[in-house]
Amino acid sequence: MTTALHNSPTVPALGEGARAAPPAGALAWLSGGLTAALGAVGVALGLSVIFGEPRQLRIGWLLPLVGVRLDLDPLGGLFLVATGAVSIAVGIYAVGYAQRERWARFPLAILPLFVAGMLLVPAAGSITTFLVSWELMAAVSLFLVLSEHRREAVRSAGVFYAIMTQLGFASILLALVVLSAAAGGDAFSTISAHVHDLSSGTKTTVFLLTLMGFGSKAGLLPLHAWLPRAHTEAPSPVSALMSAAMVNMGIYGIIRIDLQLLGPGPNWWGLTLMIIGALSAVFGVLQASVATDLKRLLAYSTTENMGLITLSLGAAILLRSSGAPTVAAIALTAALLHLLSHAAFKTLAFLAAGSVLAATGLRDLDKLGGLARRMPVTTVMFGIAALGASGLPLGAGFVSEWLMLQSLIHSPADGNTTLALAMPLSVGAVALTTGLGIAAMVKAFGVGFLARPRSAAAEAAQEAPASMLTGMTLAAAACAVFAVAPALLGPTLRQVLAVLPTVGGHAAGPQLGTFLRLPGVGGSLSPGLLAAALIIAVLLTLGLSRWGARHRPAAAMAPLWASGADTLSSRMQYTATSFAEPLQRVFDNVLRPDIDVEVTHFAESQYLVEKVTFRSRLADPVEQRLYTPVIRAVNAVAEWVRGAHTGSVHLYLAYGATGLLIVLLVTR
Amino acid sequence: MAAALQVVAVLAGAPLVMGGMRQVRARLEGRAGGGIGQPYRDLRKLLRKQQITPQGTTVVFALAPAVAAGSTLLIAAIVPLIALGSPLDSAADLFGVVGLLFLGTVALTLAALDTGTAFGGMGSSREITIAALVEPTILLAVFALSIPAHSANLAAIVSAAMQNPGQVFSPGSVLAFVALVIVTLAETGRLPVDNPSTHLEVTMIHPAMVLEYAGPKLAVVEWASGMRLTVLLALLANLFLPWGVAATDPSALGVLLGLAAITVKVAVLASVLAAGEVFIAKLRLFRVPELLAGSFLLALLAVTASSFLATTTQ
Amino acid sequence: MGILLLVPILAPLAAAALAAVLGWRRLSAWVTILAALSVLITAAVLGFGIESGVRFGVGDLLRVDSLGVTMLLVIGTVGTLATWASIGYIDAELAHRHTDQRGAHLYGVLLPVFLAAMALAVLANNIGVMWAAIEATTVATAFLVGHRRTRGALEASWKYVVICSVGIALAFLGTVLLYFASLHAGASSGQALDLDVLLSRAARLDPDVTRLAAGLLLLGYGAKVGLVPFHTWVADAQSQAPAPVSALMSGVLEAVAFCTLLRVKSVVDLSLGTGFLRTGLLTVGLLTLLVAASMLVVQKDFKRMLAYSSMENMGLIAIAASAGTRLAIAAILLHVLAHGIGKSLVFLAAGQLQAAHDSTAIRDVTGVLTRSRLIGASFAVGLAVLVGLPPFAMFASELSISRALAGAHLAWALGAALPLMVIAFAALVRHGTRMLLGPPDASSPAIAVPRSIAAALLTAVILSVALGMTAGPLTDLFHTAATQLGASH
Amino acid sequence: MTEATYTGALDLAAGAFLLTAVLIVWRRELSAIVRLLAWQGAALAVLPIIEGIYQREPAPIVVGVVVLLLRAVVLPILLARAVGTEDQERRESTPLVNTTASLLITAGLTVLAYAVTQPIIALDRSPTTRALPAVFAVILIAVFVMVSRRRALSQAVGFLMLDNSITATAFLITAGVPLIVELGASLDVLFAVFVLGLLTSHMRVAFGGTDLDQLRELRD
Repeated sequence: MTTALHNSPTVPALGEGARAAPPAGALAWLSGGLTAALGAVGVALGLSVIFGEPRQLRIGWLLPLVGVRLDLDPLGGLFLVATGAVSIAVGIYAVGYAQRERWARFPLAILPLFVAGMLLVPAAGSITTFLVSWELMAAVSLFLVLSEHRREAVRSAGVFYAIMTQLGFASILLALVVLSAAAGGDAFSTISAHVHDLSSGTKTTVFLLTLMGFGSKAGLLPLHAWLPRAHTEAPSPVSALMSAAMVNMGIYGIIRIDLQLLGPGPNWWGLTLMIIGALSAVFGVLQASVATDLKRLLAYSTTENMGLITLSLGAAILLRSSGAPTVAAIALTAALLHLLSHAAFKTLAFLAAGSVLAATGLRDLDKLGGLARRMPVTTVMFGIAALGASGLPLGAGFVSEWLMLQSLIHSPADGNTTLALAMPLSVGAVALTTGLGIAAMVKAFGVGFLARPRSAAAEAAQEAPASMLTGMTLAAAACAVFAVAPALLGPTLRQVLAVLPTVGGHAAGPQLGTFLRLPGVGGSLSPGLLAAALIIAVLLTLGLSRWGARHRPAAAMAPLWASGADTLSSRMQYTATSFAEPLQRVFDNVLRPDIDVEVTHFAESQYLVEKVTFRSRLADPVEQRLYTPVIRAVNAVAEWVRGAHTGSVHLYLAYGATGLLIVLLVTR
Repeated sequence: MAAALQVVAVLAGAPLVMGGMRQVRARLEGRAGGGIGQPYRDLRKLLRKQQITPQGTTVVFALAPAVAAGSTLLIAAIVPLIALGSPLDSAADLFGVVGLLFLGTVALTLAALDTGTAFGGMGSSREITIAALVEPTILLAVFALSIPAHSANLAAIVSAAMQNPGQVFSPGSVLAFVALVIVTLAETGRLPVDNPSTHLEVTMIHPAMVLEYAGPKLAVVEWASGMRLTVLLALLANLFLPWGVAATDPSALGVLLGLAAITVKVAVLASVLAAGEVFIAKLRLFRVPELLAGSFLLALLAVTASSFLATTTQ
Repeated sequence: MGILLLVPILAPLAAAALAAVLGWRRLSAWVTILAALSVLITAAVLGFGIESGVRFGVGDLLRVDSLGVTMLLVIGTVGTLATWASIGYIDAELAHRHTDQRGAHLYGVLLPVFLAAMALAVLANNIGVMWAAIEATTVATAFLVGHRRTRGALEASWKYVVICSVGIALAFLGTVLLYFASLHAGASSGQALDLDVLLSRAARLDPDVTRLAAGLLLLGYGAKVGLVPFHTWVADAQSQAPAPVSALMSGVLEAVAFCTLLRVKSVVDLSLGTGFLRTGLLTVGLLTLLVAASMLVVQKDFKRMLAYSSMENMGLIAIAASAGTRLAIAAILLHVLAHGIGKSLVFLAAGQLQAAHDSTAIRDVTGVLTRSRLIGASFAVGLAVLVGLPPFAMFASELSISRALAGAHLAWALGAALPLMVIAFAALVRHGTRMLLGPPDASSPAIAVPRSIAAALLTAVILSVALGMTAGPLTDLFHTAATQLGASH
Repeated sequence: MTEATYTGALDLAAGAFLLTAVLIVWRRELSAIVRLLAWQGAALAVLPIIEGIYQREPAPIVVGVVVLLLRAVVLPILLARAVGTEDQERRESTPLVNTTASLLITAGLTVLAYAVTQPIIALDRSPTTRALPAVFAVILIAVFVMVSRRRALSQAVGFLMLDNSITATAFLITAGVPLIVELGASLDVLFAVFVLGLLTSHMRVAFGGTDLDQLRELRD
């Protein structure tokens, strides 16, 4: 499959120029170490705020006219912890990755800065500080995305990312300055004190604008298109940071501004969030399930998961205003837990994809395969991540998706038509997302890591160095916690939930213990117990299958049946494209693939086929329908303005004369 | 205690269900059939064969049958087949059960991909497509079932149905039942979604996936798919017709009654299923989504009907 | 103390005289740098030597307030950078025979005259003198724009002189009308155009005449700022002028003209209320932004791109000025300073690119970052400054402008401006990426960087970063300037 | 000088001022235009001289004489030198707007000028301000000349007309701007015309003519 959106990089093309730079051993240690250390600081600070007193810091002289104001509360603390934890794993991983991929000095130097920017966002206590750290984070990430700028795909992804992120920033900027002007203050605390004075028009404006801006950062539809590009082309540790930590900031913004500061909004806010979330989730996972580029698949999976989280946030608003604060608390817990577990498994997935990329130079699943034997640890790591992403039991995403479903099915049935329609459809959307998510992850793991290598590069793959494996192991450990012992996060989430007015503070959230119990509604789950029981059951089955072993001849190896050919060639295998073909056909109307089949006949006869060329392009339909017209309109206006500047000095003076006439007429 | 019995019953009864269904089909098609006990003989034969590992496969291929079978066994331990109050009941609700079911599917799918053959890939690609499309229907049906009980925990659903038997015939319940039947067929690879007895590679789904298994591993695979069918049929029966299910901490008599009840229910359902299969042909693969879309609609209607009904009764 | 006010005007004039006598020599070039530096030092002394307040010099012909000090800072800073870089620039031009000794001589004389005229414009108390100084900058720069004497340079300087002069002439008409109104408000004929007199009598100015005058002044000085409808010279002149001159025109001259506009605004607002000029500034500001953003999108020439970026920024500060609050004015001043330094960076870097490729087409230039670390990094930093990325100061200023607009109930204007700014951002990033990144073409020429230019570039980078971190005592200066301009809170 | 003569003289001067402007619009011969410009300068210079005689003050008379020297002698000579020697350069090539339309537009602009100057006249009803509309009209006509004329020199003439008319406005409504401003302004105009003249001759070398339509290489 050729896609117009990416070129599969090959080994020599990667960092060709970076090779010219001196080996970056010491610098890699410094940069990775600093990144991890910053992450550790973030975790420590976050935890201290969650379980201790809020902290504040004001620096008036820093940043001209603006100043810096940091205010940490449990909500910010939670995001500090998430970002920090991701950074620790990525920092350690980056030490090995940077050396192996020979990173240039500049990206190494700004990697810690990126983490710092991300840690500042949730710590910001005023809209100006928030905006500064937001844009700092965006700018640094842009430069990181561009680190392999010698490749054309990276440059175009970088430009695309820059523009979309700036668009998002502009809309957040507008929303927040309007908010602060209307509330008469810059600090979040001031705003929240005066929020009752705001007109509903202002609130609506702020809500819509922030939704656009934060949604774009979180990769939600329809402003998601930067995500599959930037996350794909960035160096993998950066992809991990972006996909597991940076997109969370979009969610943070929605929670902080729209849920907390603007208070529980009207019903339609919740509904809007749910619709956008559901669309993003389904669209993202659909694209992921037909993607053949490993990192692109993971990037679309990010859109999917952010969609699920947004859906839950919307459900929380809707449930709260329908008089079910306990269920709203479940939805909110589900959102936060899913955010954290997504951070864990997506970090791991991108890091594993990074070690594949480093080992083979390939991201194209159609050329990978057979890594399980060559890179066993990486394969296991990716397996853990994929299990988490597919939301199956034993996976990191299971518990949060379970909570999500519980919140959706326990809406109060008091004749509320909105709820009666929204909730089942949401369950359907979540279910379809999970189902397709499983398909996407099975494809990524099964085609990418199992079976036989589909190219020489994959054949020659070697396991990643120790530091990369260490980073991945940390992330895997986090995944394990989410999978079997989410109870460890119970106290943290409870503290955070208490500061969110959407829940009302008094409604008890779900109890995360060995058994997850949902107060007020029936429902319980024990992921730990389930895991243990499953392991016992599998062992039991293995034991039972020993029955009759005494009578068996000695075990043997045998070649597979090659469908009549001499040996099984890797070209006979299903590829990622063929694997996803049934899904692509089922969702033909949504995906709109562009398929060309070209048959070349021999000159001698019409009936003898010399070769068949098959080309299938999968572009992003949202992009084609929405972005292209906008770009075309901008270009048309620009051309029109250009046409008005012919270079004729007479025309130019005529403009001036017109201006003069207008002034004369207006001022008299 | 009852849970252990459930596991044992499913373990032992699964081949019987398979054998019974094949026999019913054979008779209806005018064949003599291999007899109800044939699956047992097949399993014994397979378990004594040589263990052959295909070259180039990994531990995924080796472990997948055990995972598939193990997850089904676990389901058997959780769901109230004979009696309520399994010790694992609060460890997983219906969503958890669905998750376990998928875990088994995914394990086999990965194993099929692991072989690196064209058939393996084909089978797993189709299996996963269908699984993905089935998921919304299942979860919505779960939703519909959980509305009367205000819980998705199985014991709660079953006991709610026992206390309020009239609800079984409510429109929501009936719609949910039909939807669940369709997904059960899809999940267990029965007609019209898949043909369990086909040998034409191009049309197969599940058989194509397990094509490379032989000997003891094939035995486990076959056994697992039998158990899957059995558990799902039993679950289906008890969710909608919970009569005879023993209460928590049952007496020996209660357990026996429960066992008898579930045996009868599964036997009836399996026979009906087998009889039905005689009269329908397999759907083309790309017509399957239509069937599943239909079942999704049914499930959606079930939920909305239930929630509106719940409103009017209150 | 009053004599100090003469330094920024006389020091460059002295340097010009020396250059006139000596021709293009190292000595005169260094004296010119010292003259520019003296402007900077004077600004520092004036700004921090004594407590805030307006002071007069040479009778009441000259006047310095915090706005004047700020503008002197801008002139001094960018002037120092530009004169410093001029050494390397002119040497290279001579070496490549783009100019001759006579041309270099003329350059050496006119550059300090240009600086002196700008210094006079910000220090003049009489708005008539201010006008004369602004028009003097046109005359002084006409030959600087046409310095290479190619067809393009000639065309650009003709358009520059004609369009600007017409615009400025309208400003003169406005000045005359204001004088008329001021006389009828009871001012004596000798002082009727003095700023302090005008401010004190503003409330008694005839509103009809003042309105006409204000419209003409906005139009006229707008020409020099590069605002619609007299914006058409900007791209031509700034793309044809020598790099240091472009930096001065874009980074300083436009700002100086805007500063006169601010002074006029403080008088007019007292007389007519804020509504009139607010409407005017918003209209021309938004139109300018529209034109600049559009032209950036279709741009094929990197020097013209930088010129349109100046227009974009001027449009933005015009919109900001319409808010007129203390925060807005302070933000404008910060913006102007940061823009001046950033523009020096990009124009000086662009000058070297032009010298290396003998072309200013974007498509001719690729992989600069790999070919010359200094030029590439300077251009990149400059672009980052200009598009308002943190940690550079224009981020803070644009943020403050946004807050000021929202605070002045002009959120709709901000809402209209932001998409245009995003479009401009998109275009700049796209073109910048095209030039800076990617692998270098094998046939690309080497980029030479003379030492003086390298030094100027490094200084500008350091200044940009430092200013982005903190404005230090400048913050107070900006706020005082805003208060002195009568800005509300 | 009586009030009536004063008013009449002012009106006459202003009328002559406007007339020269209209004639400049009419004529195409470059040398004729320059000559007319000199006459206009003279009409301009008369304004302060009349004022000075009426008020019996020497200062305006001095100013008037200086203005006469500058605007009626020095600047036209500068321009005339720039007209050059070549024959084909002596005539304005077809203007962008034909003569009839130009004259109609001129008439329209004059009417507009009357309308626009009403607030100024309202503030100070004196013989001088009453003459203002005629002078103000020249401002608009000058801009129109610059917009519609193709030759570099015609544009320079237009610029000078603009400047003349603004100076005339200043004389009429405020009896001239403060000396230092006048000095600065005159110096600027002098230099500007010098620059334009020099550029014209450079242009003739570089482009082989002074047709401004050739200046269209710089665009996007």
